[in-house]
Amino acid sequence: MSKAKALSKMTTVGEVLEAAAEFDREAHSFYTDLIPRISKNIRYLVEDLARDELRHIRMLSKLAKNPEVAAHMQDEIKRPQADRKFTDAAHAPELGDNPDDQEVLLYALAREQIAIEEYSELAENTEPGLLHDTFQFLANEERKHKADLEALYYEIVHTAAAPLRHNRQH
Amino acid sequence: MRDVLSPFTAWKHLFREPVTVLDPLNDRPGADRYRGFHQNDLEKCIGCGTCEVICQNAAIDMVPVSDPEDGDSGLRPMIDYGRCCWCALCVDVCMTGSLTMSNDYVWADANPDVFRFTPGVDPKPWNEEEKGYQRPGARVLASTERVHMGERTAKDRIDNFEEIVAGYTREEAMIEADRCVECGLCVATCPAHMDIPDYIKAIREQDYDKGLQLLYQTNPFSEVCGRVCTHNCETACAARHDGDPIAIRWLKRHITDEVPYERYVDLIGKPEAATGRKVAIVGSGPAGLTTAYDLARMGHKVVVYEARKSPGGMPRYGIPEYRLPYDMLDRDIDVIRAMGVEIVCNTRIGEDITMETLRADNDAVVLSIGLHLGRSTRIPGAESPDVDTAVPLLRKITDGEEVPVPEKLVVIGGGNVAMDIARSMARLQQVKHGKVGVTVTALESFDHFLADADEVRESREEGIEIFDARGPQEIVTFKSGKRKGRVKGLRTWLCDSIFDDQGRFNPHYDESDELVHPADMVIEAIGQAADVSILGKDLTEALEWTRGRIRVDVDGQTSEPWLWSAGDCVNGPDVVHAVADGHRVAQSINAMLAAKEEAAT
Amino acid sequence: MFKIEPDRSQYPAHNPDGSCDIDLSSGKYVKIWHGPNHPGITGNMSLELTICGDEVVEGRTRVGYLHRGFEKLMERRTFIQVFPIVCRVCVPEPDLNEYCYAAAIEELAGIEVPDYANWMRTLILEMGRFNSYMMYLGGQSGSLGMGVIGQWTTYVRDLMLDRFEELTGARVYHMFILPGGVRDVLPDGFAARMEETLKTAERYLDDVDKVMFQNAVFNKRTRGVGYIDPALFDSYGVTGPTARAGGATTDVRRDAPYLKYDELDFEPVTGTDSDIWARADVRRRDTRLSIDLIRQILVKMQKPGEYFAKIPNVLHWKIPYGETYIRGESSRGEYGYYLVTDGTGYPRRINVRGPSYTHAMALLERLIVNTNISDVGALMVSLHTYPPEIER
Amino acid sequence: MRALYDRLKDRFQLGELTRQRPDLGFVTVGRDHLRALLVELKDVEGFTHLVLFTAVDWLEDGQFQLTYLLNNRATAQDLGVRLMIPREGASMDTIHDLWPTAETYQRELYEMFGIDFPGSPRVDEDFILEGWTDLPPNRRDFDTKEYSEATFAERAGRESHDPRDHMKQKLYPDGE
Repeated sequence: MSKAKALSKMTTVGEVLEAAAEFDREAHSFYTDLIPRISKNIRYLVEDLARDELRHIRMLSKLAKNPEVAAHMQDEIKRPQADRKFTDAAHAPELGDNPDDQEVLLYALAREQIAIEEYSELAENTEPGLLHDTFQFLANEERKHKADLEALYYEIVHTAAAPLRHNRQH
Repeated sequence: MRDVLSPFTAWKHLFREPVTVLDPLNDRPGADRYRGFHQNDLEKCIGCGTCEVICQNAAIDMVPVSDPEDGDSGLRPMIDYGRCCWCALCVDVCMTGSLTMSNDYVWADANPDVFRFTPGVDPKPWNEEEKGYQRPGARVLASTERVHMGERTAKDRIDNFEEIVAGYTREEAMIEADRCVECGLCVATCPAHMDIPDYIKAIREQDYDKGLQLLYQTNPFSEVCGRVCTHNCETACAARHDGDPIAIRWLKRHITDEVPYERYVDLIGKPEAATGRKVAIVGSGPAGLTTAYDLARMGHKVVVYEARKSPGGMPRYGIPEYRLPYDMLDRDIDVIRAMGVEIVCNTRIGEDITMETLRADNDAVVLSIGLHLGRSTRIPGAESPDVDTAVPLLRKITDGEEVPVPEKLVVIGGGNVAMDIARSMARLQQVKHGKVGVTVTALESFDHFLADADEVRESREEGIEIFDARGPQEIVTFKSGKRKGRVKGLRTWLCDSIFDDQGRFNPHYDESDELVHPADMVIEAIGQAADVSILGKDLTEALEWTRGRIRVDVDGQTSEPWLWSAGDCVNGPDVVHAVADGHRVAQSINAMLAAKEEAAT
Repeated sequence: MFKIEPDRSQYPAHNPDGSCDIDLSSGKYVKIWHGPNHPGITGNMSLELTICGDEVVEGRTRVGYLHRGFEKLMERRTFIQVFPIVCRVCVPEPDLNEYCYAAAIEELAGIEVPDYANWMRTLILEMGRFNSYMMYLGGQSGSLGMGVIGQWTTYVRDLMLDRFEELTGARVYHMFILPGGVRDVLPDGFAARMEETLKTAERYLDDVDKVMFQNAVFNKRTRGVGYIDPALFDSYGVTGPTARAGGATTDVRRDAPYLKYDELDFEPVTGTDSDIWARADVRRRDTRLSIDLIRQILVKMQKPGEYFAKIPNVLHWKIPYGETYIRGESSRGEYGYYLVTDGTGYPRRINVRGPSYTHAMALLERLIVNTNISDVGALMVSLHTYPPEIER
Repeated sequence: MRALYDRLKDRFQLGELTRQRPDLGFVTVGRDHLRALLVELKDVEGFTHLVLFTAVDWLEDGQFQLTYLLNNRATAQDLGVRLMIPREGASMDTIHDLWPTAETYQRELYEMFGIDFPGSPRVDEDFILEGWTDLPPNRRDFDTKEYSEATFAERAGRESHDPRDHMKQKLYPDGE
């Protein structure tokens, strides 16, 4: 994907899906790289996030292979406003060297927000039909994921709020 | 003559309709309030067994019907109609109003055993019958109203840190203790399984020595818990279904108030003979010191290491003195010391002594370090020097260190810690400026509020403003000028829903409802974290973790065979839960030491 | 009027210890059991009679057929647990037991009962008295062979039991007067239904007047029979209608007004002859008085209000040391509870003073001598005896 | 009531007057003065009606309390005369000659409490308990529950559970 094309007003479905996959691949490798560097007590968090990204990548590739979607790969669609944030985030994770759990979660939440906005806009820009449904689906997936992370954030950061009793392994 | 003829008046009755007729087809229902066969609303019944206790004919047995849970024993009354005298005292005394009597009274059967059944469980024709005897109005055989607890007025308490709650007098405590029905449903809910009905009975019998002994059998932090316990027991109290729950926490405190402190150690008794085994405990909060107390009483040598100036952990450094006077905490700690526990203060593990050293020098090590790191919202502006978190501030106040006291400040958070810091700062403001200027903004609405209702009420009495359902968006700072970078206020949005339909945290904000709460300082009181950095890299790596916390088994043992962990740092913040943890860990360590002893001989 | 005066000239005299040396082997005397299963006996009690011909030479009251040890039983029960037991001391008029016990507890524990509850208690006691008299009238006439009257009074009593049922939730043992108050307020429309019941009762009582009291047989067999010398009243603890039939004006409701009796307008019913007929007549008129009192009460009772006082938690109710005696006027005479507490949660001693205790033992044994065996039943019933009071 | 007490107090060496109600008082008297006091009350003071006569077992003190409750019909006042006698070999003077009806009370007290009244008619004749050989049953040391358990069979199959113990057993059996 050339820089020039990335800045033009229109793009193709294939490029959009490729950008999305790239977004997830970058994140996956970012989290995977972080795993050994992060303290063991919060490593589960990064491991979970890496697993989630991998799941997204698989989902996108499965989508691309869907013959019906594949038929639309060259369709032109309007490039979303959120796209710049989206592609930027794919390249430049702003996370320190030794992040704590809250930082990791805030970073992950911000990424989910970008992805939601991207897919929602794409869905809005497409006519009702297969593509519209696909982007809608992707936006919902990200929304669900973000909701999970929000709940986790509340549980971890607002400890006074939720005394955790699930640690005792019976 | 009249005497001879008058009797023939009787003859006129010959031609009258008979007044008694045999009608085998139609029921003759009992009166509306007839006391017939029992009915029991299984959903309402909590299996407290008060009906069984009051039955003067021993007609009622409590039989298992469902699994027990908090505040419900799962037992339900089974009635033997060979004994029932239909006096309905069981209905009158019923704590929930679940037990009633139908107006059905006709039932014939050749098998006598069927006249013993469990109302509400066994299908009977009268189960749905609406008429019959019900307790008219409220429970009258035991009082439904809690004895009022005296406390100092807002005016009297706002410029000092003196204890607010007065404590019950003997007369008041007797009246309150009299309300208990001794069902014991609370015992399972109390994390430490304190002998609640028994010590309340001791108050009724004015046997405070016995009461104190009962307290210390299960809780060496009775002074503390008598004041600041989360009192889950009171949410399981049978009395709460029809009136106020028994003031269990205040009654516990009353016992400690009544027994002269000099007598405590005598009443509790001496520890067992020394075993020669050594245990090190990191952190002198309720979990650590309860473990220490138990182990010391079992005869083991216990040393507790505390990073701060004084022992006590969260109760000292997290709870303000107006709720828990520190000399009361010291009384609890001194009893624990009297059992032979050594407490070494000003010693931070990981710096002064490593975990490795502790491991080498002891038979077991217990990690009970609590949650002493304050969490930050990390919203924009949170890095300003005028922003602080609650926990370190509370610690400074306890240690008498200087803290900034601006005229106007905002607290973010809706839990008890938020109330603690807000009320502490309000007092300091009152002393310094002669007025209170504290605003609390909580994400949760009052329907889902986290802080105790009493805390909210008392905060307001003290002039603290509380905004509920406000999501913090930005700590507004001066962008230029002499005060550049200093806090100007807190910008919040209305949080119109905080949980999604599955009850998960998923806040939704109404951006149009924006407020800026002016302040010179913002204190974040949203949550705490454990400082696990003291473990060192190797131990952190060696340990098993579960969702950010050290993984422990039911007995509090970690994946390392020499290390146990207890209290807030593994189970979240709760004093009495920490005490319960301490008991469990002590039992487990003692069992391990006994096994070692056996292997050695 | 004629009176049968005891004449023992032809029989052996009683010894100072009460015994009588009768030589059964002489063939002159026969010993028979009158009861416990005898239509002339109210409840389970028997008379051991020594007769000569058809004349009673000596009589002994024998009880113990339904001893349940109530007084002892109560000592094992908490104060509230005694409440369902007390009514069982007297089947036909259980409510007075409930009142006396509750009042004794309330006095020793210092509990003030709401005014409305006191009205309610007064009403219930009068309803109970009415029922008891209904049973008596049937029994008294039955003992003289007039079976039909018992059927009428049983019917009327049953109507009153309907009122009891709707008011208290039970027909026989009402268990309605709890220490502290009563269990509930009057049901809607109660007064109207009660008035209907009372009217029916009056109609039947008019018939009873004619068929029983204006009956030559009844008059012949009861006038002058079973005469109790008023001089003996205090020696034998004679109270209630039995005493009033001999001219005494003793009526606890008037002498020591309890509950709301001092706010009711009535005069104790008295007679003059002190024989079976006079006693029956006093009770007949006392029944009418009860009807009148029920009407007065229903008018004077204020609108439903508080009916239960605050009492300590009954599960650990302790009452400080003390003793008291609470009395009430039953259909048979002075009824009372002597309660001793010792500071524990259980009564130290409860002693029930039932009028039958004095009437049916020493007094009856004295009255029965020289009567005709066919009069024994009527005589005994005329003392209105309920054996459970004797052997609580 | 107070005036009456003051009149009699010294002559009969009465104990303190307990005024339970304006119309009900209790006094304690010694055995030597009992009969004279009762006669005085009955014949002079108008307390002609023996309401009841019973006993209270103060097992712990080794004493029986005898209560003679007298009623003055004219003034509607009651006076309870209390007398303490040793439980051991309990015996008291009969008053059946003052009130013939006392014969019944004394028969019952003999049977139910084992208190003897020598000279009282038929005092040792069975009253309620024909053929009873156990302890006098109204004594505090006679255990009715024990007696009933020994005499009657319990209904089979009954079992109850204490809520507290049941919850412990189900929820935290090891006490953890």
